[in-house]
Amino acid sequence: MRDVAIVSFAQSAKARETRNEVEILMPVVQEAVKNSKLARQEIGFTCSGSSDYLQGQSFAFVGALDAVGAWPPIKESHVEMDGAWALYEAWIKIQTGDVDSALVYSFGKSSPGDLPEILALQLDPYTMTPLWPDAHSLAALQARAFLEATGKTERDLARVVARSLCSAVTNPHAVVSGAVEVEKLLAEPYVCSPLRAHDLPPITDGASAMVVVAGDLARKLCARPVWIRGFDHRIEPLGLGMRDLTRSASTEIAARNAGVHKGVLDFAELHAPYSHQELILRAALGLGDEIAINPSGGALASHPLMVAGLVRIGEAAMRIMAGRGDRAVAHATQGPCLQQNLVCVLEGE
Amino acid sequence: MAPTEAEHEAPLTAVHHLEYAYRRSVGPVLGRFFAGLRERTICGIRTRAGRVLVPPAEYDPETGDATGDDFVSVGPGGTVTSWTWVSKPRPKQPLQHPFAYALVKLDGADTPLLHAVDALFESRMRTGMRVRPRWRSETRGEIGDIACFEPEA
Amino acid sequence: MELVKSITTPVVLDYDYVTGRAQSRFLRGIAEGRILGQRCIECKRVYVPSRGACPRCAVRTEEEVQVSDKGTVTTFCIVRVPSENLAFNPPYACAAVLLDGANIPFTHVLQECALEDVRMGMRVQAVWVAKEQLGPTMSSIRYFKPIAEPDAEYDTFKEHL
Amino acid sequence: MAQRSAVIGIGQTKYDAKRIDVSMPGLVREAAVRALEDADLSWRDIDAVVIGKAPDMFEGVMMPELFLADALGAAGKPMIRVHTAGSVGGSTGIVASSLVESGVFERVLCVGFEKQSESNAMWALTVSTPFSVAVVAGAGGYFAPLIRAYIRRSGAPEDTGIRVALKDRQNALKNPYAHVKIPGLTFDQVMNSPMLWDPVRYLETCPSSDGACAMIFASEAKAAKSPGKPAWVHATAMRSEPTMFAGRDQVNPLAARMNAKDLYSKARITNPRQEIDCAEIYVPFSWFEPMWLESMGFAEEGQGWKMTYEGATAIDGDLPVNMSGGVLSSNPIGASGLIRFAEAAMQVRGQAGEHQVDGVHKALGHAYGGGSQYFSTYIVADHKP
Repeated sequence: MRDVAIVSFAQSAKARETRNEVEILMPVVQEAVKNSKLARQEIGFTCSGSSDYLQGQSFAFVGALDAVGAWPPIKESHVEMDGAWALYEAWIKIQTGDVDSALVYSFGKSSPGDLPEILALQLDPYTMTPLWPDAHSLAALQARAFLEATGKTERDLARVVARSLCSAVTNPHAVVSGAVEVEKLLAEPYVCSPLRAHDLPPITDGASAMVVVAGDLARKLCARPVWIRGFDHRIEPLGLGMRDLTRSASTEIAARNAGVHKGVLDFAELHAPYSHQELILRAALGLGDEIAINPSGGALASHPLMVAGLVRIGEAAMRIMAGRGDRAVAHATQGPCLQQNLVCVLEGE
Repeated sequence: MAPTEAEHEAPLTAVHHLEYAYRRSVGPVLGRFFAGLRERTICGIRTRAGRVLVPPAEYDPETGDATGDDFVSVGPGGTVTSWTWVSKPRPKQPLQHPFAYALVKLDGADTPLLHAVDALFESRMRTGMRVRPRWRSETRGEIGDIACFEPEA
Repeated sequence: MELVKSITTPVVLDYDYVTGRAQSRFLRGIAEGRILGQRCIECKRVYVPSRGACPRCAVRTEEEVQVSDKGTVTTFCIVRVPSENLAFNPPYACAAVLLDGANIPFTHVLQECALEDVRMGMRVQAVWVAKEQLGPTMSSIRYFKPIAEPDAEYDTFKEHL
Repeated sequence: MAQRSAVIGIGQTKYDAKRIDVSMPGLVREAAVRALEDADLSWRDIDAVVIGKAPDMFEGVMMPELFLADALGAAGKPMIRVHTAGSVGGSTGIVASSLVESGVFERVLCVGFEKQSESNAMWALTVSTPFSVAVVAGAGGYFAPLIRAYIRRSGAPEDTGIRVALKDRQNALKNPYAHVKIPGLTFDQVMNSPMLWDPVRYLETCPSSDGACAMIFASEAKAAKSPGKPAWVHATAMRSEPTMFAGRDQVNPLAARMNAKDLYSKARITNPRQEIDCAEIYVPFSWFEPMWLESMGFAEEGQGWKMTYEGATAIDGDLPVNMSGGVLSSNPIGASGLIRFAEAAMQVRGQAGEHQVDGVHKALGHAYGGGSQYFSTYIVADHKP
């Protein structure tokens, strides 16, 4: 395997953007490219992640090429997935030896439509979508099954929220943050029991971009490149009745293959859009209480759909690059109730 | 009246309306399931490994192997395995007063089905409760033929 | 039991569509009967409509330029097949029009001209809705029509095909 | 590359305007099961799955690979969904091959599909946004002016497009999977078919199809254990450029030319016309055959139409193109590019049946998409690179 490192990362996140996708994306890509110290034309491959249904327009990703420096023409690909999987495709491309570096980006505005309702279009179109279950309700079914199976309580969920929002105070890209008391959280009404508004991901518009580079070139460009030491992702059946919602079997496989426990972890950035999912993921990844979870505040503080997974990897990488940790696990998810999961193990030079 | 500077600079917005009535062919297995619903019966399918899937699928979700045609009659009664309370239903959702979405394991099935439960009050909902289907007055051969489930008396 | 062959599942969604800042300025120009473009700071080419970016140079475009509502047909097709959503009834001519002062053609419908007379290089001008009906929408330009000017030489627009 | 990659299994569905006999899972499984059978494998032998399709709005399912994952035996496996507009089928094949070339996986299944009959492609491609006026009539309305520009530039005779259409439609009669088959079609019938987007006639236009295509890529070690003859991947290439910018050449885009150069350099091909035995090229409107022959370096700029005219691209010509009948005969958009890749590999493996060309050692698969701005191509051969 070739050693591949993250050398730069940039992002934008706001509760509601008045800019269009190209206008949001362009400065983010420019910042990531500039900080990589590579000229745009030197970057070997470009890969992006987005979803047409966020805009309600076919080929929504095509316009993004206006923003990313695609002239002269570039080697480029796109996944209709969270940007974390675009990073995976880029990492694979570097492994083939075809290229030595890649620009990865993703973008998405969650605010234009009723996102929890739009996500009902991700379900089985014959037996589920016609019932229009919103994404929050499906997560709540999982939450209740999880709480009842494990004996965890709504208080445990509130603790996750309180810690996340407190950590988010120092994150300029958080759209929700602040010191909150568990008791106050528990006094809030349910949105879809057992979940309350703060247990749900905030609507966020955003974009992110990252540059990854192979081997010695990474060392040349960056004082402390952040190496991708393990990388895997797995999917489960979509049907909520076809899998055990109280654990994340796909995360368990990905964690094993990525070698999460081949070394000591300093912290984890987990893509848990709903509070209970953090607890499911911690169990699946085998993370003990000694490991700091989501120092960025995580997805409860900022959740640009199609972007948030790549942001977890970027946040973890920037923290390691800044010397605030040596080894971390970053995770991304997509699909209802943690259907598909990606695990990336990062180490500082 | 001339727009103010702020109005001048604010981006223009409008509603983008997307509408299409998709016509979906359902294949032989769901075709049988929906035909059953039209007659107010519910069927699952038995996989080679012996699990009864509801709704039935053309394949075993764990392995990808084809399931064949071992259809099994299930329900109509079932047990709630998880639920959530929707206090403010959206216009497209099955009921327009507060209701539960629930996973319902029908008698004879190994996998629960997602549907709505009309319990009127959240306090009536609990995991393990028994429910039965309430059929739509005119069935059409689709999932909505089950208007919702309701608590067994 | 007769199997069900198909089901109908309607998908109806509404989005708050937000134009980009550049597109908003362009549309507000249209509402005043003006066609605005933007000049790229690097390659100096003028984009119409304004799009906020020069994809060639990957830079933001800010300098606003008003261009003429007269231009040259660089290429075209005659649409003879009906389609949902279309604003015009076939047959009609759909043309790429390079407005005077712009460096990229702009697609619109050509009318007041027999379909067999439409040709590459012909000179055309926008026909606007009545002044009181002008608004920030592309429908403020009803269509383009031919004008009494000699056709442009092929060499003058061959790079815009 | 960390390891070589070879095509060891291919499966296609019957293509048709409306495959109302199958569900979406049934459609993708029809192709995938045939690919598994071709390679004598079961679902368990597959390490990872790649799904490609064009816009989600065609089927009205957001990221439909999520609900199709288990239908393709992907439970517990990695799954990737590719979308690069019309070139997506080609890109899907390239991603699948790269998963093998990376050394990470041994056997990768990829499936491209589209079930366009669930909606209406013209609708999905012409959804208008606020403040705009829809004047461009679908893909035909977009590409017809470019074709007119090509004709003006090259001075090609007006019946070039008719000749391409006649050839591809006659080839389709030899392909059991093809959607549009018109026995006894004549030159005059094509010429007299209605103009849809002048200069593009009805019979010079691709249909809207339902269908799926599947391919299995394997490492050298696994290919050695495969019962069939592998088609070895000699090179893959992808290039993209923005849709609209001042001075863009949309007729012979730089991305297309750079893609060809990259592909041939990786495959060590110096004279493509001589070294490549046949090609499956993405031709949704007949005139794109001469246009892409030029950008792919088979002919000088402005001379591509001569190859068509002289019969070089006929099934018995010196560079047969679209022996399967091509996109003009079957067009499930998300699969169309992968079908080109699959048909090229079938020629190399000698499994193309009635439309097999004799003595194929090296073949090209080509796909393009968007506003002639996305290109994905590959070269396969009957010998290792």
